[in-house]
Formats: sequence, C-alpha cells, structure tokens
Amino acid sequence: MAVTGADLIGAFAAIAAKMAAERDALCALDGEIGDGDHGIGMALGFGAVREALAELGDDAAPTEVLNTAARAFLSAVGASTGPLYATALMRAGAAVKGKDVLADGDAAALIAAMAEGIAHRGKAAPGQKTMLDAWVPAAAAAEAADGSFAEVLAAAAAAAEAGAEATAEMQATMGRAARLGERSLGHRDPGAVSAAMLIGVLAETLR
Amino acid sequence: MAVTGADLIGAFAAIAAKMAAERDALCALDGEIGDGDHGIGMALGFGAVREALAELGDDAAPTEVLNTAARAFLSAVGASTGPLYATALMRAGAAVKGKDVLADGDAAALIAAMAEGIAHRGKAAPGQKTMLDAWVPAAAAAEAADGSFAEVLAAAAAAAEAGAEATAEMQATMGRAARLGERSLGHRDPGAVSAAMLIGVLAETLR
Amino acid sequence: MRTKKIINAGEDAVDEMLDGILLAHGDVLRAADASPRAIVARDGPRPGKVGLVIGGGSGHEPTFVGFVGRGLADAAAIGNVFASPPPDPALACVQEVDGGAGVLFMYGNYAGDVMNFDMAAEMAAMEDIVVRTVLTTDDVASAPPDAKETRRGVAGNFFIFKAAGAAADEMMSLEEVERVARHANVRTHTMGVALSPCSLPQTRRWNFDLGPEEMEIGMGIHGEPGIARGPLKPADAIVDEMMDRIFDEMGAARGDRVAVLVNGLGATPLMELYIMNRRVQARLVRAGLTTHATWVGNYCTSLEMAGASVTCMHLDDELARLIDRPCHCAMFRVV
Amino acid sequence: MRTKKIINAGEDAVDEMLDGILLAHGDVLRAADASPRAIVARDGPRPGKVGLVIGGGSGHEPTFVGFVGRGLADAAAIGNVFASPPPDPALACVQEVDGGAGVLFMYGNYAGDVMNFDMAAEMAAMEDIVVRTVLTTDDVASAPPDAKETRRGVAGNFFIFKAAGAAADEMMSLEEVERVARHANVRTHTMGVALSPCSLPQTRRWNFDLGPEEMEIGMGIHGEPGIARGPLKPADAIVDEMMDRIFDEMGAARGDRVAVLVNGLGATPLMELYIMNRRVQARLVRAGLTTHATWVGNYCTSLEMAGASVTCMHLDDELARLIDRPCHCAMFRVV
Ligand SMILES: Nc1ncnc2c1ncn2[C@@H]1O[C@H](COP(=O)(O)OP(=O)(O)O)[C@@H](O)[C@H]1O
Ligand SMILES: Nc1ncnc2c1ncn2[C@@H]1O[C@H](COP(=O)(O)OP(=O)(O)O)[C@@H](O)[C@H]1O
Ligand SMILES: [Mg+2]
Ligand SMILES: [Mg+2]
Ligand SMILES: [Mg+2]
Ligand SMILES: [Mg+2]
Repeated sequence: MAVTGADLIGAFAAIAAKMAAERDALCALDGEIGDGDHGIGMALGFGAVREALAELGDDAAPTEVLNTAARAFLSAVGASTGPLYATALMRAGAAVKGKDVLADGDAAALIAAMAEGIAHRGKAAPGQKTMLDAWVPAAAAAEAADGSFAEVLAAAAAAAEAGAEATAEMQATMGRAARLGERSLGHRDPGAVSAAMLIGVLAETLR
Repeated sequence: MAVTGADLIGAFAAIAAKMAAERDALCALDGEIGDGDHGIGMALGFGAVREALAELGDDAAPTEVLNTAARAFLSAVGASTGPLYATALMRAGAAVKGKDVLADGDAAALIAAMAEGIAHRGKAAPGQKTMLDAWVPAAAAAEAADGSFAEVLAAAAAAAEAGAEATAEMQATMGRAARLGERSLGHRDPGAVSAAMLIGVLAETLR
Repeated sequence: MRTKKIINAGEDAVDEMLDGILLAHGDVLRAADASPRAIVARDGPRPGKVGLVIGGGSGHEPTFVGFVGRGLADAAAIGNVFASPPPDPALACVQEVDGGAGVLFMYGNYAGDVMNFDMAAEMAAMEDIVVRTVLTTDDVASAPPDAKETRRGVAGNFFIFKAAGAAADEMMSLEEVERVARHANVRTHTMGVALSPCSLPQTRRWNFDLGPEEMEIGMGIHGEPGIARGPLKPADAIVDEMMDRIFDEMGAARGDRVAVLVNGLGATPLMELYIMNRRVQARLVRAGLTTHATWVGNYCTSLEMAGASVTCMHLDDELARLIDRPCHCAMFRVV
Repeated sequence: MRTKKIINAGEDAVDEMLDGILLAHGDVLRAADASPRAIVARDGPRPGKVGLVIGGGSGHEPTFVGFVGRGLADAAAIGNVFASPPPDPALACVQEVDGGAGVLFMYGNYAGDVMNFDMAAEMAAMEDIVVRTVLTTDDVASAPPDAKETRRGVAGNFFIFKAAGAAADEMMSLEEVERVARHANVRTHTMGVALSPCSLPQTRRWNFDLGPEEMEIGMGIHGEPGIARGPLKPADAIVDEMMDRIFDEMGAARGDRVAVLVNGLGATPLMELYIMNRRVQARLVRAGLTTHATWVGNYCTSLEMAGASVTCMHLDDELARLIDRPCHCAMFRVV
C-alpha cells in the first residue's frame, strides 16, 4: 500500500479524536505522579494539529503534513510534550523528505525518527519511565517487523502498549515524577500511555 | 430560700458549662439564619464570666457578682450578645443593689431587669425573632408566678422555652437574620434558644 | 470531621494572627498599650487631624487591620472571628488617635458592631472626645432600595474607608470627613457571590451548606444567606447579574467615572477574579462609563470562602482625588 | 461533579485572564505585538539594560505575570495552566526587551520549561540576541542536598527574580545579573505544605486526593507529590518542620540576615499565614537571625489549593540592597 499526505491528515484527525476521548483519563494518570495535565496537552495539541492540517490541500506531501503538525503542536501546547512531539514530528518529516507517498519501508523509518526526536530533545534513556519507554520498543519492533505498512505499525503498536504497561514497574528518574522516587512505582507513565494510544491509532488508520 | 452572691457564682459556672456543651449546636442554629458563631460567643462569654467570678470572694454581694459578670462578658465577646448581656447583667445588678442576699421576690425583678436591659440596648420589640422573644415571656411569667425563688424561675424557664420555640414561626425583622425575609421562617432564633437554656440553668441551680 | 486549617488552638487564632501581623509590619503598625486588640498606625495620627478608627470582626483580612496606615485608617479595633470587637479596644483606638480634631468611627452596618462602637463612643464622650459614626452599607443584595440604610457593609468598605482616610489626611474637619464618608458610602455598591462555605477556627465546621453545583448570590461576608441560590453559572453570566444590579443602584450617566474592585472572598484564585474583571470592564464600556482605577484581589475576605464580589464607586472629582491620594498601610498602598 | 470555578469555557481561561489583567493594569503592562502570551512591562526595557524574561505555566498568579514591571521582570511568557509556554511567546519577550545588553531567562526548573525556553534561546541566538538562563531550584523538598540542581523552583522565585530584576535595573552587565541570579537562587530555600488539591479549568476535577485529616509536606506547586503525607498538625508544628529543613539548608550563622516570605497557595486565609509568620519569626529569633524584611500573602499559588510555604533568603549586603530596591509591578511593589 501507499500512504499519502492525505492519509496522514486522516490519521492525525483520528489521533485528535482519541486524545480528546482519553483526555480526562490521561490527566488522572498524570495526577498520580505528575501535575495532572497530560491529557489536556495531548488533546489540545492534536486538536490544533487537526485544525492546522485542515488548511492544507489533500495533495500535501507527507513532509509538509508532518512539519505543519509539528509547528501546530508546539505553539498550542508548550509543556513537556510540545517540544518532544514537535521535535519527533520534525524528524519524521525529515525522514521522508522528498517523497510524495510513503511505501511500506517508510513505516519503520517514521517510528524510528519519532523516537529519535524525542530522545534528542528530552535527553532521556529507556527505563527512566517516560514516553520513550513506549517509543523505543515501538521503533525496535517496527524495525524488526518487515511487512506491509500496516503490519509494521501493528507490531510497533503492540510493543508500545507493552512498553507503556512496563513503566508501572519503573522508578522515574526523569521529568516531574523523578522527585517521587519509589512513590512513582505502581503507576504507569502518562506520556508512555498516550504514546501507545497514538501509535495504536496510526496502526488502525494507516492500513 | 435566700440566694447569695456565692449561689449566683455557682449558677454562672453552671451556665458556662451548659453553653460550652451547647456551643456547636448553637453555632449550627446561627449558621442557618446568621453567621454561625452564636455558640462561640456564649461559651466564650460565660467562660470568661466564670473565670472573673472565681476571683471574687464567696462573700461577694449579688450586685458585685452581676456587675463583674457584665464586664467580663462584654470584654470577652463583643458581637451582638456582648452589649446585650452586659447591659442585662448591669441592670440586674442595679435591680438588687444593696442586698446581701436575694429573697423570693427578687427572682422576678432579676429576670425583668435582664429583659429590660436587652430591650434597651438592642431596641428590638417582641416578635422580631430575637432573644427578647425568650426574655420578655420569661419576665411576664416570672411576674405572674408569685412563689419561691425556684418556682418563679421555673415558670420563667418554661415561658422562655416556649418563647424560643415560637421564634421558628416568626419572620426576623431585627439583627442579621432580618435580611433574610421569609427565608428566616422555620428556623428558631439562636439567641432565643440560648436565652431559654440560660434561664433553664438558673432555674435548676438557684433552688 | 474538622475543616483543615493551619492554626494552633482555635481560641488563640486572632491573637496569634495579630502577633504575626505586628512581626511582619512593625514598621507601620503597633498595638495600643491599653488593648492588644487596638492596632494603631505608627505614622498616622497627628495633632489637628481627624482620627479615623475602623474595625469589626476578624476573618476578613486584609480588612480591617490591613488598611491601617498613613493616609487611610489611624487605627482598627479587632474583634473575634466574625464578631464585633467589644467597646474596650474601640475606646483604646480613640484614645490613641485623637488629635484634638475629633474621631470618626467607620464600620460595616451590623447590629453587634453598632452596639459595641456606640458604647465606646459614649465612653469617649465621657472623656470629652467627640466621636462621630458613619456606617457602611454598600451590599446591594442585603436590602431593597427602599431600605438602603439597613444594608450590610462589605467589600466596598475599601473605597469608603479610603476616601474618608484621604479626607482626614488632607486635614479636613470632622464635619467634612464625615460628609465625605457618607457621600462615599452612598456612591459605593457591591454585589457578591459565594461558591463555598467557610468555617470558624473555634468550630472547624462548615458554617452553611451549599450544593456541589450551587452558588449563592448576595451572600454576606459572614456567610449570612443572600438573595437567591441557584446553579453555578459561567463567569460572564455571574458578572452580568452583578453589574445589572449595580448599574440600577448607581444611576451613573454616560461619561461618568467609576473605581472598580473585583474582590476575592478567600479561596478564589486571581485567575477567576481577572476573568471577572474582563467582563466588568466590558460592561462598563458598554454603559459608557470610564474606569478611573481598578483593584483586583483579596481585599475583604470571609476566611476560606470561595466566591467574589464586584464593587463600583461612582466617582466625582473629589472622590477621584481622594481615591488617588497616596497611602501607606500594612497590606495596601497607593503610591 | 465538576469543581466550582468562576470561569467561562475552561479552554479560554488563560486568555480571558490575560485580558482582565491588561484591562486592570494597562498602565504597567502590555501584550507583545507578536504574541498575546508575551506580557511586557511598559516602563521596564531600555537600551543598555539587561532584559529579564520570566515565565512558566499559568495558575500561579501573581507569579509570573504580576512580577513584570520596572525594577523587576521586563516580560513574562505565559503558558497554559501548569504548562510551560511554547517557544514563541518566550521569543517574543526576548525581542521586546532586548536592549542590546543581552537577555536573561529565569524560570522554575521543570523539564517542560527547560525544553521550551531553550528552544526560544536557540531561536534568539539566530537573531544574534544573547540569552542566558538561570533556573530556580528553591524547593528543598524536591530533592536531597546532593541533587540540589534538580530541585523545583517554587515560591522562592519571588526573591530570586526580585534580586535579579534589581540587578538589571541597576544596569549591571549580563554576566553580573546572571551571577546575582545564581547567587540569589543558592541562597533561597522554600518548604511547602498542601492541605487540599486544586483543579484545572479544563477538567474541573481534583488533580489528586488528600484525606480529610491529611496534609502533604513538600507538595509541588502543580500538585506534584511531596516528601510525606501525614495527619494535619498544628501551625507551630508545621512551621517547625519547615524551618528545621530550611535552617539545615541555609547554613546561616548567628547575626546573619534573612528575608522571609510566608506564601499562601490560593485558598489559605491571611489569618493562617500570619499565624505561621508568628512562629517563623520566633524560630528565626531563636536561631539568632535577623529578619530584614517579611512578605505575607499569596505570591505563588496553585490555583485553589489550600496550603502554604515558607521561603527564607539568606541575605548578604548585595542581596539586601537588591531586595530593598524599589520596583513597580502590576501586582507587587516595593517603594
Ligand atoms: N525528558 C523527557 N523525555 C521524554 N519524555 C519526557 C521527558 N520529560 C517528560 N516526559 C514525558 O512527558 C510526560 C508528561 O507530559 P505533560 O504532563 O504533558 O507535561 P508536564 O510534565 O510539563 O506537565 C511524562 O509522562 C513523560 O512521559
Ligand atoms: N437588637 C437586638 N436585640 C435583641 N437581640 C438581638 C438583637 N440583635 C441580635 N440579637 C440576638 O443576637 C443573636 C445573635 O447573636 P450572635 O450570633 O452572638 O451575634 P452576631 O449576630 O453578632 O453574630 C440573635 O439570634 C438574636 O437573638
Ligand atoms: Mg503534566
Ligand atoms: Mg452570630
Ligand atoms: Mg457574629
Ligand atoms: Mg504540566
């Protein structure tokens, strides 16, 4: 299959809907070990992305879609997720630069670029109980999957999901929750949970 | 029987104990139609009275006891009840001036003086839903009773009790509750309720 | 279940608060020798100046004690929580601030305050100090227009005291300061809304109930019931209800000037007060009125009550001058 | 059941608040042309002066926007509630306040703020404006002494910004202002306690649970969990716990001077803060320290959270001079 810019625009709209639906649940998760606003940022950010993308034509190239999404997310959100996802989306845009449509092989490249962008901006490593603990396993699974765009994303989504669950056993050493020490144990990281949702929606929509 | 200054000191100690026990209940009543502090003022005021009277000798004359009580109540409380009860107690002291012990006939005079003091200071009339609606019927019943000190006070206490109950049917036109209009109906006036308690304790202790 | 407060014994709360205030603001305030509940401006009272004494129950901080200082009140008599001070501290205030030109008592119109301050005024008269009294009655929710003089004094105290304090600071005579105070009171209107109850330090119980989705329009600053209880509305609708009433009362003409106070009752964040101010100013513009000055914050509180009030003072040249005059209080300054 | 707030749509709360602030304080503040979330001092930035830009999430008012004005911060970048502002408003602030002497960013040490302000600093560098950054880390509860640099910035911002703002106002160089800011930060320690949760305008739900008799020592100003949760204690015991920690950190010698801030988190009455101050000052006296200046009130809030913090800044001659220097902000003045 071939994924167009319009497909990506559709995927972002689905992500926006998902984050809006999960907003309060993500806030509640963040309330346990953070400041209770993660769902607001994600819903606001992808809502702004959807609106900005609606201005683009259906013939927009994937890179343009991803760069527009990055800028819209960042200006709307700030917070921790703004720079992290903006950088991730910029990197994703760079990874597919010049392509009009994305082929199966690009799926793993997209996820890897997102993970790298987040790691670059946030300076976290896997195991520190952040969204990276969903994105890094997702990138690894995508790399290993080697199938259709949809199959690659499905593998990534499953790995992200497992990674997010695993954060419950981690003690945070990065971000707000780091100050909690052992009290962060037993709670999933909200950013990892929303990352798994995001990748899950990608897998459902880009097929 | 003959009531001495020491008997009055004992009666005030009993009033202090009663008001302390009823403090929160009186505050709750005041919360319904006022500012929720009536029990605090009554408990504080009679607590201060008890302490001030403990400084007096057992041979203190009734007038000295009543005047000391008036000053102690006023300085400790302020609020509406401070001037009202201080004036009442001053009047009561004046009514028995020069007497070393009080005789049966003085019971009605005491209650009447208290009622007059409250009416003078507060400028309220019966029916306005204030403590006067306990004190005025009490004074009238005491006047009519014509028996022993204890019998007179018992009649006064019963009338005060009935008077306090009757305030539930009155619409307030004086004090904080006046601004409530019809919303004051159905609630007893806290000052009338505490007045009935006070006279009730007098009747129980001065026998 | 007791309400949560950072206090020691409830009975000591007022005195310990005053200790803490004097420790923080000893440069501006001191306690009178005759009464620890009489708080006097170090740099206020002076010969030939009318002394301005304010006061009332505690629990409304920064009202009253915070408005003591040069250019505003010369002293405040401090009562227990929500209870008028007894005559003693009020008399001590009079003695401290008397500069030979007479003393003005100003306080909210509550039965308890009237009785206690009147007794203090009588005692002062026995010492040949002339004391006059002006009651504040700015709470439009507390009585209909035909019974204005029975209304309560609430957050509008701030403007009314400020005007009178500035008049005294200008060395006006007692008659003139009294005239200004009455004029300021007539020109000042407040309307409030409560979202939660408060609790007294001595009882640690909520002093009334309010449903989880309810607000009460016109509630008094001691939790006295207001005009009406209803579902919580959006900020703009609440402000509109307030401003409609205030406009009715104020009778200002297009082009007139007002001073505005958006006041928090204790637990309402500045964010909400500024959101209210946005609408207040929009309504003033629509009515053709000019905002001369705006204050937003906690100026007259009810312990930890959530809610807010809006006060407008309808200015004329004299009131505008007096409101602008510098003052230097412990918790409020105009520079 | 939604929490009660006087707002309109939750999403509009921050922008409507800023509207209300500009309407109330238009003499002191204005929005930058390039961003409505960049609030600039009318009478602050000037040629040759280091520009001081502060900022962070909303919900802490009067922090940050209230501390913009001559003598303190030149501009503030305003984020959503409890969320760092994006780079755009921070960059707009830089452009507005750059007077050719460089710009200093100061804000609390939170991952989100660091990432966003760093991006803004990179963008400013591309316009050849030198931006340096000093993070505030005054919350002693947020990390042990061996990891001081990872601590959060909380109410102590007030003193740290004040010192740096005064240094810039004295026309010190960027290097000097940065030195002062770091020094002020090292010398400032805060310890807080929360009694209730707060709620975000967009969710209207309590952002954490706290039992009816519980308090949390060391809770962050966004409701981040603190050091320990336990039964509510009397005021003096709470203050003692705070002061013990602060004394440990401060390492002050007898005779040294401190500046004190007793800060309310939003829903705690002044009465309680002054009761706390009484004990704070008693402890300082007992430790042989001199209180140079005290502020009591809501300076750094967490929406409607109940609770308070105590901050001590350990002064030297330079810091004392800078703290005393007049400033004229929308919500804070030194005269
Ligand atoms: N340095 C980092 N690297 C990667 N992810 C991070 C980092 N810091 C925070 N996060 C993620 O951000 C999430 C919190 O996001 P959010 O609540 O929106 O921001 P904030 O912490 O500013 O309130 C955390 O759950 C974590 O997954
Ligand atoms: N003018 C008055 N005359 C007689 N009683 C009055 C008057 N005003 C108030 N009261 C009484 O005082 C009671 C309230 O007392 P309290 O709550 O202690 O004072 P406050 O109203 O100052 O809070 C009322 O219930 C009423 O009985
Ligand atoms: Mg968060
Ligand atoms: Mg009462
Ligand atoms: Mg009262
Ligand atoms: Mg946040």
